[in-house]
Amino acid sequence: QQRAQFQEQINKFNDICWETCIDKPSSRLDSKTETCIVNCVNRFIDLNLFCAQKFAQMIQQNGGF
Amino acid sequence: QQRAQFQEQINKFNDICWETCIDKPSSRLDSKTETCIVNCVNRFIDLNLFCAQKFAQMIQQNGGF
Amino acid sequence: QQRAQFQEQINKFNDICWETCIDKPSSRLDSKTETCIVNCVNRFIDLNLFCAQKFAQMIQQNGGF
Amino acid sequence: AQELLTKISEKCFKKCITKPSSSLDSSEQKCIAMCMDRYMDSWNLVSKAYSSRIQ
Amino acid sequence: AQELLTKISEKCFKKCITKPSSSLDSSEQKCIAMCMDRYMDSWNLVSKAYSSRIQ
Amino acid sequence: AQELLTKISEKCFKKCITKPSSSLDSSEQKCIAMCMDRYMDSWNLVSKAYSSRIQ
Repeated sequence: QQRAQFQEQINKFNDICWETCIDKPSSRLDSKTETCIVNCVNRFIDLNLFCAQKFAQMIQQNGGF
Repeated sequence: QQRAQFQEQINKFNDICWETCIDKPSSRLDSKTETCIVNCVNRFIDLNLFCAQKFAQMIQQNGGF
Repeated sequence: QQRAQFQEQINKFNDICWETCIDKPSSRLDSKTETCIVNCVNRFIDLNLFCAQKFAQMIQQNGGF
Repeated sequence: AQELLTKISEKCFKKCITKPSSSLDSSEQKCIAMCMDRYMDSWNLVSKAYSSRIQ
Repeated sequence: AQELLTKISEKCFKKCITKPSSSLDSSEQKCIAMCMDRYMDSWNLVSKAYSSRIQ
Repeated sequence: AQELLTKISEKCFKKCITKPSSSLDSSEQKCIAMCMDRYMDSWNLVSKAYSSRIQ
């Protein structure tokens, strides 16, 4: 069950990073594309944390949104 | 529960109107963008009503679709 | 229930083939667009079968993915 | 059928309303009506093609 | 609220991070903050417009 | 895994079949095979990056 949740998360991240980093599929992932994917995952996590924090502040300040 | 349904509806409308009206996020919503969003919500409701009516007619006329 | 599942499948296929074949809606579906839609359905089924087979092989060979 | 109607609304809004104004003008209404008819045509065609393929 | 936060993340990633690099640079952070504020502004505006319409 | 397979089909259809014809020609088949391999490569890379980040 936890495994299913993990896979769902990966599916979502891969969806976003595929769209961000892959233009046309080629015979292998070159290093530039690999770097893009790894950075994409990490920046997407950063952005999620950033937004979650800011969102919590907003709700506290406004007593809702 | 009704509140959750309302929020889901707003999420959907905001998704569509964000794509329709916002190109790049800026330091505030200018009046042109605000007008676009309000019109977008109202035209999307109009379109939903229009389609629902036409759809009901279709089903009646053809005994299905 | 089986009917609901069938309709869901058709909704999904129609979604994809509409995006693939229709640019601007016109007063009728011309024969070129009709051919595009029928080919789209059949090629999407071909692709699904192709991928499912290849995916099963992958899992067998690697004992997972 | 509800799901189909939802799809139609989203697809036809995208195709027909690029700049939402203070009302649906006649060309937008015409576009929406055509879009809906074509979406149903396409749905029926997909349904036929899929049925004949899986039999 | 969780769903809204998920939407914000996806929308603002698309708007602000076109080439993911080794960290969020300051212009990306600024873009994300603005994007989030505008998304909430838009959400509130949609909510108001929708409420007044369905009453 | 079913969901992953569904994603692959949709993504690779979009990348490889722009004009559906009367059969999958050899260049389309080659594109689909590559696309699927790259999607899995990407999936594994994402999985590794995500795992090492959340630990």
